[in-house]
Formats: sequence, C-alpha cells, structure tokens
Amino acid sequence: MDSLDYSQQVRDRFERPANAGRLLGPVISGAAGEEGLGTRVEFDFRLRSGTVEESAFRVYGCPHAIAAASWVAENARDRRLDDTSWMDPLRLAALLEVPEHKLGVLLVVQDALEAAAAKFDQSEDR
Amino acid sequence: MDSLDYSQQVRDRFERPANAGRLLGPVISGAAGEEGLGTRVEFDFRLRSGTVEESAFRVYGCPHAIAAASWVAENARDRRLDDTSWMDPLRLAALLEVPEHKLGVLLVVQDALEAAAAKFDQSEDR
Amino acid sequence: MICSKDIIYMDYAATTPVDDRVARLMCECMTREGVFANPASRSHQLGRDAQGRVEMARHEIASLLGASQTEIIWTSGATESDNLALKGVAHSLQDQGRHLITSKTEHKAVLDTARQLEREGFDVSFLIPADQGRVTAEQVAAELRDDTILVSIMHANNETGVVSDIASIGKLCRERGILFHVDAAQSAGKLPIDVEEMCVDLLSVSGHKIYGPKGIGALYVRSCPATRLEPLIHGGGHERGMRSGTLPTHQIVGMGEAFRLARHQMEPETHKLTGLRDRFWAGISKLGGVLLNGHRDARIPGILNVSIEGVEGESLLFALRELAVSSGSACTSASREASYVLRALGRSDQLAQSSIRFSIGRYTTEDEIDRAVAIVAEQVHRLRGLAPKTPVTSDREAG
Amino acid sequence: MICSKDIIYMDYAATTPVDDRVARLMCECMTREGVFANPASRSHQLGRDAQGRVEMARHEIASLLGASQTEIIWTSGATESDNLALKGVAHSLQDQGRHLITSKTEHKAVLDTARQLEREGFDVSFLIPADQGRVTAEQVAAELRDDTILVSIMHANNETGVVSDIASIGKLCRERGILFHVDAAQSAGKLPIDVEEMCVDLLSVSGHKIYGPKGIGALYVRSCPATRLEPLIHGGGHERGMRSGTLPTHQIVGMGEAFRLARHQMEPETHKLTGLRDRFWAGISKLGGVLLNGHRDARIPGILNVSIEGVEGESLLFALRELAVSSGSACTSASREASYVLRALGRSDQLAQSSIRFSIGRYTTEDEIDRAVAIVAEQVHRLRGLAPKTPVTSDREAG
Ligand SMILES: Cc1ncc(COP(=O)(O)O)c(C=O)c1O
Ligand SMILES: Cc1ncc(COP(=O)(O)O)c(C=O)c1O
Repeated sequence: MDSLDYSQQVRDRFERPANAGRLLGPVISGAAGEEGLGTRVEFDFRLRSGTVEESAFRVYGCPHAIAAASWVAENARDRRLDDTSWMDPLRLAALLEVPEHKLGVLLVVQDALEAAAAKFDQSEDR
Repeated sequence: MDSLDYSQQVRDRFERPANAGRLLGPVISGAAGEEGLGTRVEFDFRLRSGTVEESAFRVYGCPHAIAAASWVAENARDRRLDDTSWMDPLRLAALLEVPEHKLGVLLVVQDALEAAAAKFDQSEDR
Repeated sequence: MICSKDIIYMDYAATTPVDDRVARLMCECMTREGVFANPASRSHQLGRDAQGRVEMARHEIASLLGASQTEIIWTSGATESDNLALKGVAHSLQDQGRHLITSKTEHKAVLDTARQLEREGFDVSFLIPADQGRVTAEQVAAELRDDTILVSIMHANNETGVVSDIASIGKLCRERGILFHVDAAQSAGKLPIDVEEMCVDLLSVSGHKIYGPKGIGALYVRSCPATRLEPLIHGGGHERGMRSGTLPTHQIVGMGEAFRLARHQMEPETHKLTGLRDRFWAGISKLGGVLLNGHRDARIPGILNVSIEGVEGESLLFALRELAVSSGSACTSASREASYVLRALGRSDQLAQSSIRFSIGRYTTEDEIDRAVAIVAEQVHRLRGLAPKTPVTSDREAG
Repeated sequence: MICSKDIIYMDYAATTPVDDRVARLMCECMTREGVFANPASRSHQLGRDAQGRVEMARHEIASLLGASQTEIIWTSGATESDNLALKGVAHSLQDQGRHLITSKTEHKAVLDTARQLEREGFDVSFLIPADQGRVTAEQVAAELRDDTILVSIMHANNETGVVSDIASIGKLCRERGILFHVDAAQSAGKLPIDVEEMCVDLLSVSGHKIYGPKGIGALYVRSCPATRLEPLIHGGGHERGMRSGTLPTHQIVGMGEAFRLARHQMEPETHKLTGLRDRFWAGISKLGGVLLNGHRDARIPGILNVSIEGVEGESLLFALRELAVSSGSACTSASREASYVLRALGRSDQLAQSSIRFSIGRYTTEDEIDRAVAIVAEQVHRLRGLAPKTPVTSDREAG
C-alpha cells in the first residue's frame, strides 16, 4: 500500500474536505488520538432540539483520517448524538476503500465521535 | 597476449610466407617438434659448395612459428650449415616481437635447424 | 588491415547486438524526456511510471518461461543468476544436505560457483556428459544421494549448442524432492521452455544472448512450494529481499521487449537459422577433416562447433580474422588452455585447440554464409599447404 | 489527476535522468551498427573494439577519483560495490580479525550487508554520527580494536546530503593499518575526491546518481598494497577474478561519459545548485516550523532535507504530489517506518515522518524552484489549517 493509492472518495475529501474547521459558540466537542502518534481528530457539533444542525472537524493525520473525519462530520447532520451506530468503522473502511492496516485510524475517528456522544449524554441538551 | 597481437613482421610472413614448401632432389633436411604438442617444423636445404643455395620450410604451428621458420629459411641463404649461431632465438624473438611465453616455439624452430646442421656434419658435402 | 565493418559476425553465442526495436524502447527510459525515475520511488508518480514498465517487462520474461510474474527476479546477468541459484540454495539448505550435482560442461558461471561451494565445504559431483555432450537423467540418478540439495544442468551448451533433456532430469529431481536449476542463457527465446512441464525450480536467463542488452538477467524462482534463497547482494530489500540494488528500468524494459520479440519470432527464426546452419555445414564439411563437435541432432541451430584437422588452432583463428568467431581455446591466459567442454566430449587437446565455434543469428544472411565458407576453405587449404604432412580427410564426428 | 509531465522532479538523489550526451554514446554500443560485441571476445577485432571502449571508460572513472585504471572494478551498481567491499574484505581477512566499524546513517546497502556479516559471526560497531549527521575521526578512533579489519563510512549521506570528513578518518585508518571503505555514490562527481589524499582503500560509485545509466557501478580497490577481496560473483574470471559476468559495454561507456562530464562541470554545477538550493530554502523557511535536517554547512548542495512541523507526513507527501520528492519515511511497508537516518540525527518519529527530501540537479530551473516553493507554501498552510492546533513556528535546526 502506497501513499498514492487513495480511492477517489478519499482524494476528493482530501482536496475539498467538507466541514473542515471550528464552530464557535455553544457546541459539543469530542476529540481522540495524539499528534505524536500520528492521528488527532476533533469534532464540534452544534445541536438544535437534540439533533446535529452543524458540524466541523479538525484532523492531524493521513488522507484517510481527513476523509473519514470529513465523512463523519457531514453525515452527523440531522442525527441524534446518542446513537452513533451509523458510524461503523468497517463499513466506512469499505466505503472509502481504506486498507486494512489503516483501520486503526478509523477507530480514532470513531473514538472522537464517541467522545462527543459521551459529552452529549451528560449535557442538558439531551 | 592475444591471438590478434602480432607484429607487422609476423603478420607479413604469416600472409606471404617466403620459402614455404618442399625441395625435391638431394637436400639436407631437419625437423623438430610434434603436431600433437602444437608445433612441428621441417626444413629442406639445397647446398652448393657447402653453402645454402635454396631452402624451404613446412610448419604446423602458430603464426610466430610460421614467421620464424620463414625467417630462418630465408636467412639461411648463402650461409654454411656448420655454423648456426646466426639463429639466436632471443634476438629473433626481439626482431619478430614474439612474447616471452612463446619462446619455446622459437626453440623448436632452432632445433629443426640444428637437426639439419647435424645431418650436414655427417654428410660428404661438408 | 581488416576494417571492423567488413568482419562477418559469427559470434552470436558470445553476445548479440541489441535489436533496433529493443534499443528504441530502452531509449524511452533513460533521458529526462522519458521514464527515468527510480522504480523504487513509490512516493511519486514518476517512480510509479517506471515501476509499471518494470512489471510489464517482468511479465514478458515470465510469459516466455511459462512462469508467473512473481517468480522472476532481476539480476545483472546470467552469471549472477547462476551464482544466486547455486549459492542461494546451498547457503539456505545447508542444514538439509551439502551435496550438489552439476556437469563438467556447464558455463564457468556455474562451474566456478560450484568450486567455490566446494571450498566452503560442500560436496559437488561433476558429471561428464555421456551422450555426445548431453547429460542424461540416468547419469543424474546414479549420483543422487540422501544429502543432495540441488542439481544444476544447463539447457543448451554455449560452446557446442548441445541440448540436454531437461524435462526428464526435472521429473527425476521432482520425484526425489530435490531442487533443480537450469542455466538457460543460451536456450531462452530459442527453444520452447515451460518451467512447469520441465519441473524446473530455478532457471537463469540473460538479456544479451537474445538481442537484449548486456548487464541484465533474471532468475526464475519457483514460488510454490516457496524456494528459499539466501541473497548474494544485500541492501534496500528490492526483489523481495532476494536481490537489492536500484532496478535499471531501461535495461529491464530492453530485456522484456527482447523476450517478447523472441516469443513471437521463435518458430520462423529457428527455421531460418537451421537452413543457414545446414548450408554452412555443407560448405565447410566438403573440406574434409572437419569434425562436428557434439550431438548431431539435439542442438540449437545457431551454434556449430567444429574441429579442423591439420591446422594449428592459433593460426586458424588468425587466418579467419575476417570472421568474428570464437575458438576452442581460451586465449585469456598466456598458455592457451584447450576448451574444457570439448575435452569433456573426448576431443584431444590438439583437436580442441583447432576448433572454432561459428554462431549465427537474427542478422546472418545467406551471402554472409557463402562468404564465410569461401574464407574458411581458402584459409584451411592454405594452412594445410604449409604443414608438414597432408592432413587426414575423414569427417568423423565427436561424441 | 496530475499528469506526469507536469510534475517537478526534485528527486535527483534517488536517481538522475541520463544526460543526452551520455545516452547518445550508449546508443553507439548497442545495435549492430555499433560496438556491440562482447568485450571478452578477444579472438576478434569486434570484441577488441568493445574492450577498448570499456578501458577508456575505466580511465574516466579512475580520473575522477584520482585512482589508476587498474584499480577500478565494474559492478552492477553501488549496492553491489558496497556488498563486494564489505563481504569481500570480511571474507578475505577473517583470519586477521572479525570486527568492522560503520555508522547508523549508512545506506541500506552497507547497513544490511553489515547485518548479514553479523549473522555470519562478525562483530560490527554502528556509530551514531556525533556532529549533526557527521561521523568524526574521533568517533571512529574510540571504536578501533586490535581485531578491526574494516571501517566503512559514507562520503555524502543520501537522505540529508551531510558530508563527513573522510580524509581525517582515512588518515586514522591508514595509521592504524586498517582498511577504509567509502560509499561515494552520492558524492562522486559532486565533490572533489582523491583516493590518495583521502587515504581510501575501497570506494563505491554508481552511474545513475550522476546522469549515467542505472545498473552500472564501480568499486575502487587500492592496488598497493594489494587489497585482497573474496569475490561475490564467480564465473569467467572477468575483472581480474573479482567480478565475473559479461561486461555491459553500453552501460560502462555511459558511466564513463557521465563521469567525464561531471569532472568538467563540477565547479559551475556546484555553484548553480548552491544558488538554487539557497533560493528554495529561503522560500520554504519563511513558512515557519520548517527545520533543516543535518549539518548546515558540511553538505552537498543538491539535497535539502527538512522536517515540517504541524503536518502529518503521509498527507504532506500526498499534498505535494505535483513534486517528485522522497519522504522521511519508507513507504515500502504497510507500517510507515520513520527514516532511521533522521532518527539517528535525534529527530522524533513524528518529525521524521513529516520530513521531505528535496533534491535538485542538472536540469532544475529557477522557475521550478519558485513553483515548488509556492506549492509547498500553499499545501502546508492548507494542512496546518485543517489541524487541531496552530503549529509551533520556531525554525530550529536538527543536529
Ligand atoms: C550458458 C551460459 N550461462 C551463463 C552465461 C553468462 O551470462 P552473462 O553474460 O549474462 O553473465 C553465458 C554467457 O556468457 C552462457 O552462455
Ligand atoms: C549512498 C548510497 N549508496 C548506495 C546506493 C545504491 O546504489 P545503486 O542504486 O547503484 O545500487 C545509493 C543509491 O541508491 C546511495 O545513495
């Protein structure tokens, strides 16, 4: 597996990462990973009546990490944060054509989403 | 030393070997060497009043052998056969630019001349 | 002086010119307009373009041999391939056994490697070909031992062109579970080869014997069951660790194209060369005292090795300098050593020295053949005329 | 998609394109119109013509190194030269001692060979360069033992371009009577080399790092006192028995011409590359958080290795795919392993992974440099913008 072998989906999201950035104001955030270990993912979600109205991500990581975080941020829209089962790392890996040895990267992305979900559980916004 | 590295003298004598052949009638002959060992040289000398009037050589051997035998046959002309000191293998090697490892070939040529000289010693023609 | 341009090239077994079509492709992979990057540079597209060319060429080599692409390892030539096969197996399997079998008429690349292994403590049996230069399966069978780890027998001999029955030796080795290496430098692209059918485990080929470039070769290494090889050259781990070093794209592409062309031209080319060879033999055998060396039928058409009675070898070679040919003796050393291959065929030292290898190829013409016959006839007559006794005129053949 | 034609080549340290003048000469030695015969065919003029070309090229290699022609052995590349030097000496001198000294930042061709020798029972000291990537004579002196038989230190490092003080290490080894090998694959033709002044006994060079072809190299082997080498590749006894195999005339001629050109162009080329390199560094260091890897001054001008803070390595490399560059990590394996050279310089895994080797050469233009700076700036900004925190903006250098 080489650095140039990325699926079209990954390439597109790497070049034009939908939802990249930071949300200001009252948001629920989740983060996981460490730059020193190669991947750090952060999400911000703005909710309205319990569902995600707006989302953003920040990533230090490989193109797969960027693409996956972008996908999650985009697909969180209109979902409730107490159910994160739609983010299945194996299905996402298949969708983005992420090679097996990169599954760990998707798990970090999942962890960041779960971290946000955990915060949501504790928040009054439920 | 390679098979193509022959001096001009050797090349000329190889191409147009003066005195090649066989003399018929009363001649003094001398031979040395063995084909099986790579070099066989034979000389015929026709004498008049003890000096060489005509000479011929036959050779199975490398270009150096052919050139040396041709040189000896040519240079025997007008000489007496009881003195063969004019045929000095080292001097001949220098003249024909024969490499060191081929000196043995010139010794065979010398032996053939000496064999004729020995026959001359015993002959009435002295 | 003979001008190089006027020399008739009859030394195709020593090396062949690069085919124009091959040269053209090679030139596409050298300068900055071309595919020049390092095939190992996987971090950019230019490196990948080069890698693509390398893999296409690998596929061509595999196709000619009936192998799969992953079983081909690039080397610097058949000499290295032979070394890698013999030493690679010996060093890898030395715990299983330390006995090897080869023949006395192998190329020096195998013989000298085998002798090196002897110095390292391996035991090598050197067979003397029984059947007019051919090594037979029976001969190999008679030498097999419990500790035999490798048999190495060449396909076509480089001096005589004689072809051994590789398939039956292969079958024998396979039955006994012993690895079998074949030096096919002289036969690849000239005889059909199928490593599966022939039960070959390792096979050496070279680019420059078949109109590809010099300095590139390959080793076929059977992958199933995986043949373990200890590498000769360590480094970046290229070629799955079996042979490190930057892959020379242009060389590889050239060899690939040469093998592709050979695959498509093999039949008509064999036919043409057989005709020319027969014409040449008809011409020179008329001289009398011209003996064919090696098996009459089991041979590749491009090589004709003859001993000429009644003329000394060095003078013969010099007399024939308008022909680019090889002699039956090595002129590399001061003392001309008679060919060990012809000696193993039973030729005397003298006849071996008076032997010439005429080898023809893709660019040989009828006209060249006729001129060559005329030159040989003239010079042999002339030299025999200088010699003490009239030579024998039999035309026996050597076995 | 980026078209290969639009890619800016900045990977001259991986390989260089063949110079047009070199390619032209190579083409003269391939097809049947050219000098195609086997240089070992001493029995005919065509072979001798080829041999003549080989010897002229050998002379060019020797000239560039301050060596004599008889001290140059042709190989298939610097990888093989390194193997031949290390194994050749080790196997030949193992009775005198079994200790070798090298450094952790050598090319894999030396490192992996040294590790193979360890497996064979030799003892190898791997120095960690003390002075910002430079190995010093003091470091070598501290490791010398009574049973040390060889010291192998590279001249210019292939990842960082850092140059060690070969002459003082050579002097030390000569005084202690220990053989000294130098891998000069990256410096030959770029820095002045004199094997006499530098007290070098063995020196590896390659054709393709200096606008010659890939797949050809040479090993300088000091002849006085004769350095004994056990060959790696046995066979016909070419290269005085030290390296068998048919000599590839076109490759050799190409390397010879490349070395001749390098000898004549070294000064102006160094000057030009230094200017371009400085322009590039001025451009990218403005970004902040760009760290130069290796010694600031003791370096060849063609290589600039930098670590870029705040961007992940794989994304950086992909973002820069309009530039043909190498990264600070090997992407050959599934797990991206950080460069051992940068690690030995003290870089963290993370920074080593976010490192890029930019290497420029004969055909690099100012315009390319400016475009490359613009691309790096744009992409680093963009990726840093995606990242969680603003990166450090120091521009410390690594030692
Ligand atoms: C039978 C055979 N094996 C091996 C070799 C060596 O091949 P290369 O010249 O590619 O090293 C040759 C030719 O020289 C050969 O004819
Ligand atoms: C320092 C150094 N040594 C050895 C080599 C290997 O040389 P080659 O590619 O000719 O095998 C290289 C380049 O790959 C190198 O940069």
